[in-house]
Parts: sequence; C-alpha cells; structure tokens
Amino acid sequence: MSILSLHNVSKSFGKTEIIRGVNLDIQAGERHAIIGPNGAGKSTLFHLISGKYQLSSGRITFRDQEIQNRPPYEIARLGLARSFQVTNIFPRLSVFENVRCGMLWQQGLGYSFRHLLGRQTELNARAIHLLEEINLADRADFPAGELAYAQQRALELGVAIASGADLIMLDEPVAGMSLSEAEAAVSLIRKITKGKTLVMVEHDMNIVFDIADRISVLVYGEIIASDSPQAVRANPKVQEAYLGEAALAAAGDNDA
Amino acid sequence: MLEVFVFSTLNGLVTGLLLFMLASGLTLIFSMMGVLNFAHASFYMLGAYFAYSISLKLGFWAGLLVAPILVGTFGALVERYALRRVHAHGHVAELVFTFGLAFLIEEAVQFFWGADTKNYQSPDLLDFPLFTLFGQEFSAYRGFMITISVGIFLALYYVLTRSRIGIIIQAAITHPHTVASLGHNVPLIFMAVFGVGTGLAGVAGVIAGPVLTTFPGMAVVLGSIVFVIVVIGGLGSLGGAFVASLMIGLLQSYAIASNLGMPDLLNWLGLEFSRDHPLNDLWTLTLPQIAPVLPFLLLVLVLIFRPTGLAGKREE
Amino acid sequence: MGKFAAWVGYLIVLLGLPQLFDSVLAITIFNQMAIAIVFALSYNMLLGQGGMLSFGHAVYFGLGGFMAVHALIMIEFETVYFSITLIPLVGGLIGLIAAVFVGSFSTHKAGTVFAMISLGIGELVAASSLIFVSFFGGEAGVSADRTFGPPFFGVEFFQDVEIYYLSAGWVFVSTVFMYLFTQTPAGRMANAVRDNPERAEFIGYSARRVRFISFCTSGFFAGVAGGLFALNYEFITEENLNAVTSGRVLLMAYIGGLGYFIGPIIGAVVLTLMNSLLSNYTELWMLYLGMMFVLTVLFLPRGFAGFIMMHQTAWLRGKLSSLFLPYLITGTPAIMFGGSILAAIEMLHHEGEPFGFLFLTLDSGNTLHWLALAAVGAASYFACRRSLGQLNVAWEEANRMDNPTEGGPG
Amino acid sequence: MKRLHRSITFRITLRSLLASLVLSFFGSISAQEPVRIAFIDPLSGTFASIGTSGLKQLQYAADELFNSKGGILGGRMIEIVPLDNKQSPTDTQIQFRRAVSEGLRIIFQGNSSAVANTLNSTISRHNRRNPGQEILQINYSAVDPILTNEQCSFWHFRFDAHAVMKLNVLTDYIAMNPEIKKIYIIGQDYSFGQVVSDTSIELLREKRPDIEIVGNEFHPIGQVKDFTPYVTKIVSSDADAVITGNFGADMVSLARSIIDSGLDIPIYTFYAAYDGITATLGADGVDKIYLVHNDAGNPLPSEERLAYTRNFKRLNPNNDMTQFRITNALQMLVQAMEASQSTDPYDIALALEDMRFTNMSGEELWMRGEDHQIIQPLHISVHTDQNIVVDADNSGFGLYRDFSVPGDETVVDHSCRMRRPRR
Repeated sequence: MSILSLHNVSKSFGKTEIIRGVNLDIQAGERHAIIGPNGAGKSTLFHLISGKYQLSSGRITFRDQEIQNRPPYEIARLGLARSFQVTNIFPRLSVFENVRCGMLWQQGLGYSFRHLLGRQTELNARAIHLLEEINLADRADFPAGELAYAQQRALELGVAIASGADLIMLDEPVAGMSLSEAEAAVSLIRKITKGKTLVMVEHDMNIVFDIADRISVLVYGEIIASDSPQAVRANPKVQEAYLGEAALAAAGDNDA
Repeated sequence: MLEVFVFSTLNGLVTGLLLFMLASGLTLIFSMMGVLNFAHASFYMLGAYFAYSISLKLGFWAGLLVAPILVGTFGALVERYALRRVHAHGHVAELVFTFGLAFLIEEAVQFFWGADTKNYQSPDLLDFPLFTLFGQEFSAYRGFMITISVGIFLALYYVLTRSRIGIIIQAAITHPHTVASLGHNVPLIFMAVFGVGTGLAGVAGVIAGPVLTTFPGMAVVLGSIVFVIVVIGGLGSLGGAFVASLMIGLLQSYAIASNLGMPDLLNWLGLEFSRDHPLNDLWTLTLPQIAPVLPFLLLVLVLIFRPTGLAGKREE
Repeated sequence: MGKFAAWVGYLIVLLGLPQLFDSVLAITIFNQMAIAIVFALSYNMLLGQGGMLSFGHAVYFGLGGFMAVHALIMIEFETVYFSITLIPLVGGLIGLIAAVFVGSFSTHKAGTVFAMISLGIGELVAASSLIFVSFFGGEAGVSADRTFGPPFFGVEFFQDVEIYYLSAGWVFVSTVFMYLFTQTPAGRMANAVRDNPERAEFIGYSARRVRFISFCTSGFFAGVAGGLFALNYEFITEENLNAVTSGRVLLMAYIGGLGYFIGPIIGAVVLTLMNSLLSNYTELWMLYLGMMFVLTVLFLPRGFAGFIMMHQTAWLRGKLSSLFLPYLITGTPAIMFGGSILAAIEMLHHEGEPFGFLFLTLDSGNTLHWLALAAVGAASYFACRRSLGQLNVAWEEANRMDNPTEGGPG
Repeated sequence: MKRLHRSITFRITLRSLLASLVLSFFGSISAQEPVRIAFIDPLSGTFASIGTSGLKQLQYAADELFNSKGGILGGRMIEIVPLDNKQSPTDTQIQFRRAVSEGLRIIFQGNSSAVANTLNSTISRHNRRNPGQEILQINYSAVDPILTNEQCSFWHFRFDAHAVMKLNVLTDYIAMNPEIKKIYIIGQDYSFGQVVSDTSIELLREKRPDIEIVGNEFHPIGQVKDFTPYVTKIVSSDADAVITGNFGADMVSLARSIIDSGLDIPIYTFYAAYDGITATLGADGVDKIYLVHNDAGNPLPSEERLAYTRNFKRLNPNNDMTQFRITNALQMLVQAMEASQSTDPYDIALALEDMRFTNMSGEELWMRGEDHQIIQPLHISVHTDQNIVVDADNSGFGLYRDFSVPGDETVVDHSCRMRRPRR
C-alpha cells in the first residue's frame, strides 16, 4: 500500500522547470532513497512534498489525502516529518527543548496556554528517552547552537522524528560528516526509523545501497528509474546518466 | 484650480526629490547591509546643523561643500566602530542600535546647538523669485533644490550602472559572499556605502535646513516618512525608492491642496449626521487634516498586501 | 523550591517597599515602576520571547488605558457598577481586542516587515488620537476619578499608597501569568519560532499563529499596564500611546536584557528611577539615557540581566568572590573616567556659571578645573586600560572549564 | 487586605500627627524658613528652552523684587524649586507628587494647556481628598479658555488672558483695517488651534460681516515637513491676511513658507516671538507678523520696567524677558500672602480673588474673583527692527506695540460655576 504518491508533479522557478512531471509511489514501511546528480532537483522535490514550495502542477497524496500546496505545518500534522540538508534547529533553545518542541503537536498540546510543560511528566520522559537514543542526553541543557556539528546533525534527526511521524524524510543526513560519524549516524537512522517509512536523499552510494529497499533516480527533474537497489544498479539508463560519475561524487559533495 | 494643481505638483516634486535624497542613501545601505538605518534622518539633521554652523563663519556654499563630507565621515565612523560590532548580534540588534543612535543624536544636537530653532538662511545669491505664476512666486532656492536632487539622482544612477565601483556595489547587494570571494574588501565597501549614504542625507539636510527650518525635531518629522518610502518602494530598490518618494511627495501635496473630506463623501452618499453624533470627528474629517499621516496608512496597506513593496524582490 | 522562594521574595519586595520608603514621592515612583514592569514584561513577550521588534507597543498600552479611564468615568456616572480593582482587566481586554485586530495582519512575518507595520500602526493610532477628540480628548486627554467605585473591603483608594498595593497585586499576578506563559506550549513555541520560524512550521506549528498568540497575550498585558496607569494617574493623554512611549518600553526591555525573564523588570526599575530622579539633578538626563542605551547595545547586548547572568558560571563554581578585587581595580578608574566625561559634559552645558557636581563645585570658566578634569580623565583612562588585563585573567580563571569539552552558557 | 489597609491608615494618621506636631514646633521658632514655590515646566527635552527661560524669569523676579529686599512676610525668602515635567502630562503628575511630598503648596506652571488641564484636575482631586493640605496652581501662561470656564477651580488662578480674550482683541484690530476682506485661518489640529478657528470666525462675523473666511485649515501638530503646499492654497484663495495659533517650529515654518512664496500679507498670531523665532524670521518678517500678547513690548512703558528688563538681560545675556506676566503673578501672589499674612493656599486664594494691582508697567490688573481670570490690558505688536529698545534673541529685531486695549475692554463672559471649599 502506498503511503505517499506524487502524480505528475512539476515545479518551475520563472522559466526554469526544475521538476518535470514526477510520478512516485512510496510504500508504507519501505526505506526509499532518492538519488541523482547535483542540481537534479532532489531537495526541491523534498520541499514540494513537505510544503515549503508550491507546486506548479500535479498532485501529491499522503495517506490518500491531497497535500499539495498545503502549508508545511498542516502536512507535518498529518504525520510527515522531515530533516534538512543544512542544519535547521532552534539554536537558542536547549537541546532538550528542541526535541520536546518537536513532540508538542502530536502530543495534542497544540497552541495551548493552559498546560504547563513542566507538568507533562510523560512527555518529558519521552523527550529524555529520545535524547538518549540520539546520544545527546548529556547535552540536554545546552543551547542547541553550541553543539558540535555532528551533534547538531543528530539533533536535526531527533527533531524530525520527535513527532513520531510515520513518514520521515531525511535530506542528506550524513552530509559533511567524517566516516566514523557517518557510520554512527547510519546506525542511528536505522534504529530510530524502525517500523516507519523512510524517504531519504543521499549522495553517499554506500549508505544508499546499504539502507534503501528501493531507490529512485532523479535526473534533470525527472524520475528515470524507481526500483530495487540491484535493478537500479543494473539499469543502463541510470548508469549512463548518473552512476558513472557517482563514484566521484560519492565522497559527499553537496546538492546545489 | 489650475494654479493650485501646478503649484501642488511643484511642491510635491520638491518634497519628493528631497525625500529621495534621503531614501536613496537609506536604500543603498539597506541593500548592502540588510539593515534599516533608523538614524538616517538624524544624519540629515546633522547635515543641516553642521552647515548652519559653517555658514555662520564661511557662508552657505562652504557649508554645502563641507557639511556632507563631515556627516559622511561621521557615518563611516559609526559603521566602522559601532554598527559592525552590533552586526554580530543580528538585525534586530542593528535596528535597535540605530534607533538608539537616532535618540542620542537628537539629544546631542540639543546639547550642542540648543533646543530652539536656528536662523539658518538660504544664500542671498538665490534670494529671488525664479518665476511668478498666478501671483505666486517660486523661489530660486527651490529651483536649486530640484536641480541638486536631480543631479544627485543622475550621478548616483551613473555611478551605479556605469562605473566599476558601481558594478561591484550592485554585485555586493545581491551576492555579498561571491563579491567577497572575488577578493573585494566587502567591509570596506560597506563602510564606504554607509559613509556615502549618510553623506547624501547630509546634503539633503544642508539644502533643506533653510526652507524646512533647522530645529531638533526635524529628524523625527522626516525620519519615519523616509522609512515608509523605502519600504513602499520595495526594500533595496533604488528605482522603487525614486517612484515612492515622488509618489509620497505628490500625494501629500495634493491631499493638502484638495478640500475633499468625509463631508463630501457623506454628501455624495446622501447621508447626514448631526454634530452630536458620537462619530462626529470622523464625519468631519478632511483630507488635508490627515495628509501628513497618509504615508503611514499607505505603508500598512502595502505591507499587508504586498510585503515586498512596489519594486522589491526580496522580503526581510 | 528555589523558584518558589524567588516568587515569595518578589511578593515580599513588592509589598514591603512602601514600608521602607513611604513618602508620597516614593509611592509615586513605586507606582510608576509597577506600571513599567508589566508593560516592559509584555514587550519582552514580543521581542525577547517572540522575536518581534515592535515600534508601536504603546498602542495597546494606550488604548487599554483610555478605555480604563472611560470605564472609571462610567463608574462615576453609574453607567456600570463594578469595583475599580478590576479596571486593569478592562484595559487588558481592550489591549487584547486591539492586538487581535492588528495581529491578524501584522504577524504574518517577523523581522523588518513586522517592525514597519508596528511603526505605521503606531503613527496612525497616535494621529487618530488627536483627531478623534470625543474618545481621546485631544491633547489634554481624558481624566476620571477613581474614588467613585464601590469600596473594596472598605478601601476607597483615596491615597496613592492604596493604589500601590492594588497595583502590586496586579503586578504580581501579571508577572506570574507571564512567567507561566513562557512555560506553556504556546510560550515555548514562541521561542522556537523566534529562533527558526521555518523549522517550527515543519514540526506542525504555524509560525504566524504562534506569533499571533504571543502578540495577543502581549497586547493583553500591555492593556493591563495601561489600566494600572489609568488607576494611578486618573487620566491618560495621547502621549501614552505615541512613539515616545513605544520607544521607552523598547529601551526598558533592551537595557534590562531581552533574553531573560527578569531583564525587563530590571530595565523598568532602572529607567523609572532615571526618569524620575536623575531628571532632578541634571537637565541632560535624556542625553545620558541615550548614551547609556547605545553603550548597552554595543557592549552589553544582553542587557543588565545578561551581565548578571554572565557570572552564573563563576557563581556555580564558587569563584565569584575571586572576581571582586579585580572588578574593584578596574571598576574604580572606569567609574572615575565615566565621571570625568560626565563632568566635562556638564561643564560644557553650564557655560559661564559654577554648578555642583557630586560634592564638587565646577566652573567652566576656570581653566584649572578643565586641566584637573583632563588629568583625572586621562589618568583613570590609562589605569583602566592597564588593569583590563588582570580582570581578563581573573575572569578566565573564574570561568575556566575543568572539563574542556563542557561549554558553559555564554 | 482589610487589616493591611487599617494599619496603613493608622500609620498615616500617626505620621501626619507627628509631622504636624514637629512642624508647629519648629514653625514657631524658625519664622525665617523660606516660602517655597514649585515651578513645574519643561527643563529638559524639546521644550526645555521655553521652560528654562520661564524659570529664570521667575527666579529673577523673586530675587530682584523680594529676596534682595529682605524677603516677604517679615523676612522670609522665596525659594523657587524647579521641577522638570518635560512638557508631559504624565511627568507633570510625578513632579506634582514630588512637590506634595516635599511640602510645596504653591505651583507655578505655564507651558501647554494639556499639562495645565491635567494639573488642574489633579489638584482638584488632591485638594478634595487631602483637606488641609491643598495646593494652589498659578497658571502663568496656559490659555485654554476651559480652565476659567467649564473646568474652573478655586485652586487655579490664571495670569494670562485666555485665547478667546486675546482673539477678541486681535479681531478688533483686524476689523479696524478696511483693506482686509478675505481671511485664511490655519492652525494645528488640537484644542487651541480649534478654539482660534471657531472663535475668530464667530467674532469676525460679528465685527466685520463683510470679511470672508476663505480658508479654515487644520494640520497635524508637529508633523508637517513643508508648509508650502498650504501656502499654495492660501495664495490661490486670494487671502488678505492669515490668522494662526501655531507655535514653535510649526509657526516658524509656516511664516517662512508664506514669506518665501512672496505673499505679502499680514499674519496675525500669538506665539511668533523669542526663543529663536524672532531671529529666524529676521528681516523677512518685518511688518508682517502681528501678535497679540499681554506685555507692552517696545517702547517699554516705564523707566522702572526698562531698568528691570535691562538688569535681567545683564544677568541672563542669552535669555529675554519673554513673559512679564510671571513677574505680575509673583507680585500679586506675594501681595496676597502679605495681605492674609499666610502661606496657606486657601488664605492666599481668598486674598487673590478680586485683587487689583498696578504692575511695573503702570497697568491695572484685576483678578476676577468669579473665575480666577486675570483682566489686564492687551496689546498687538508687530515684528520689526524700527524703534526697538529691547530686542529679542539678540537679533536687533523685536516687538513694537501698535495697538492697546485697556483691561476692562478685554473682558469676556465666563461660564464658571466655581465650587468653593468651605472651611
């Protein structure tokens, strides 16, 4: 059963068409990677799904609800969470507050000004638990902006999954990390996305082929293949368009 | 009626062009540094006071020459030693700093020059009517004001579009990081632009001082209007600022000239209210009465419906 | 438990002040402080907690105050019948209504757009207040008499000190509620939106709605402050909703320290004292206020509260006392330097006439005075410069991390 | 709360009891303690120069006329206590309470009708609530008619003619000039501006029905950058004269714009002299600015007056004696104290009521008891540099008296229904 579907999604900036009629189905529970050369529009695609950008045309459904062109917060409330390629946390809030804020909406607290956060024992325990999972428990009271880079990336993940969303979209979660940091991050991703649907954009092919159940290849705004890792690897079109140079790119440069 | 129209247009032009001299500097500064300089009109006031003091000793023309340079230098120093320091704490801190600076400059002006109005006079050379139309004189000094403003606009336009430094500035506006990586000294450019921007405000002060009276409140009167212009014109757009300046100048001038008001509207609608009506103040409102605050109304409307302003591309 | 003790202490200070100083003047100043505290705290909700820089916060204070005065008039003419102790609530509701209306379109964006809308609204309301005379009373404002309401447990509020206790109660309750607000989901998300509105949207919160809630709450408490103003002064004029008042509350919050809950309280107290006491010693107090503000923005970006909180680490380590001597060594010449600058300014101001400065009598006509002043100024400047090194060393020592990876709150 | 309240009341009573005991004790032995008078006006901020100038004049009057001659009431000095209100009603309240807490019972205040109005109602409330500790308001300059009409108070005395009285004289003067057929009225959009507009229309209609009001304009106070657009309207209206109640920068800018446009018509006004205005108008304003005021101006009417003014100028070279009514007010106040042998506001007020006084200029002054409004001769002076003995702003320009009206002809009716406290 597909949890997220894109139908003919297009996006233009001025006259430049960045995404050209993408069709994509994400199955519930799968780990789906989107790969593609620089400038293929992977991040743009993420922004379209998560509501940051408006579609030029097309339709996106999440759990059979149309979500295209709805504001990000509505989409997030439906259970679609995402992380960002460039660390995007709340720098002056403490690490603990960062993840707790990520949990508030799904906890049903909404915009309440009748509940005191200090009294939400269960919520606070869950936030601490999540911090333990992402190995930041000992940094709980630090302003997030003062963390080391890898820790900020971990927090970025933590904020994304805090809501307990079913669909988690990660935009280059290990970009800029050292090898050992990346390994730790990958196992963290595995651990915290257990039982959920994962969509990720990643440049590091080792990680992609390691984690993903299915891979879609985005080239110049079009999906040219969407299949199992083996099938994608074998696909001549993909090889031509992307994998040949991917070995070079795999060291982890950034998507523009 | 025609005479009122003609003179209103002329008056609007004079005000509009004067406003543009302030707005152009403010826009330049905003485009470069992303900060709205709340104290911009204070530099305008400093221009007038410096020129006044100089004119007492050396005459008006020396003031016109020296005062803007003094103001520009002061502006550059403020950028170098204060604003740059605050920059690290973000835009809100910068805005708050310039707000405090405006406050401080007003107090300092009162300290050095006193709180009363200054007898700053236009030069005798320009003390004749340029022409007389329908029995009203248009003074040569006002013609001079128009000339200077237009001259500055043209010079600015030329420098920004034709000269090398202009091209660097234009590039720095849109891609500051790229310009820095090309080896240009961006902090120096910032300082220079701030100096030039405030210097332009100084010129405006020098030439406006004799007509609009030189007193410690002159910055406040103009300050927020210039803000309004820059915002309405679209933050960072010089062309937008030009259009908005003229628009505000003409709008106010025409609003004052018109005798329209709520009574006319009610008349037209066939409504009538007694003088005892609780909203009597509203029913008797006239356009000239509210002319000076019209720009603020426009500001709020523009920001609600088109936050990027008339010609602006980017928000914030 | 520490927090509870702090609140009890706050309450004791509020109620105890008139016992310590009970002149009419002292009570007047305390009343001003009470109003300023609520107003500045409400402003901090916008700027400090919510990241919205407003140049027109006096609108909600003023409208609340005007309606409160009108409510007092209605009580006097028996149009309505309720205790005047509830007047601040009237102000608050009006502030809230005004904020709901303005916030519905102004909270779309923070930053410059919000600041400019607030400026525009502020100017428009200030202009309207002079045009709509029947409500605002023109430049003379409207005045009322607070003593016509039903007595409150026998108190008829003839004296300012009675109003002070009433205000103190409102201040305490308002402070508690504003503090509690920061502890609610809405309050915490206001911080999140201030830090990063984009991310807040991706965790389910509309940044606009979050801002709107902060904005309205802030408007409510500004209105409460306006109501307190009405009770204390029994009149209100257009100056209470114009740009000067808006600027003053910005100064209070900023000088006190934006990021900290107690910052605005400190700012309100300091500015009120300056406004009502300093102005009696020097005509130049506004100049000094401007200088203080600019210097604060430049050197203490987190305000007085931030300066105090800087010592938290040293305090926790028990090393605060080790800073005392170094502060004294650098501080004394620094104060002397500041003092000689002030003396020079005063001498310029009092051209040709001797005047008292602290315990001295200075005369700008006396060259000797100038020379002495210059000598003191230069000497203290160099002493201050030279001793900065030892202060730095002591500071580093007091704050040194035992564990290098452990960063402290800066 | 109830107990708290009771304890406060108790403490207050005890304290005041003690205080009065102490006071009466010391009062009997130190008869020489000064008579302290509060001066509440702007001493810092935008309007500081006007307030400071007033303070110097009051201080001068006290020193020159009384302190240097052995004081009043058998040797007590007058001490002026300056209190800065920044021309803000709120700060006025604060300073009022400071005055109260320092035991000051007499307050001089003049600048801004808004301040005077709020001070007036504050004092009424205070005096009602604190019998025995009443405060007296000596208003030396605020001209809002309401203060001696609808809002008149037993505790308020005005030593300047109010706006309607002044306009009465001004319109008389205008009416005498047959060449004036069309008048343009422009003013700041607030109460004084409105009074000027309404009253002059009404009075002119009475006195010269043939005069046409060709414009009646209001502009926001302190917001106008450039008055030229207004002047354009004035020109096109073909007006022969302008009436305005503007003051401060709004006055200067308006006059300058009118003059700059080459419009050669008289401007009839109130506050177009001193404090930098005379110097700024300079030669351009000669014979164009006519203002109504209560001071005789040039030529000074008596030798005594001339010496008094010159001496002030010698002591304060950068100030002018702009408000001679301050001296009038102080002299009358002292006379009332001497007559009642008291410094209690109630006694002073009774003695001031219907007091007649001949001032240094030789003019007859009468403090009308019904509304506490001074009745005095009023004058119209013109801005010029001819025959100026005492100039303004050290500019060589000054005011030359052109027309005078004796006090009894300036009287206008009042609607005051004074509530007199009973003792």
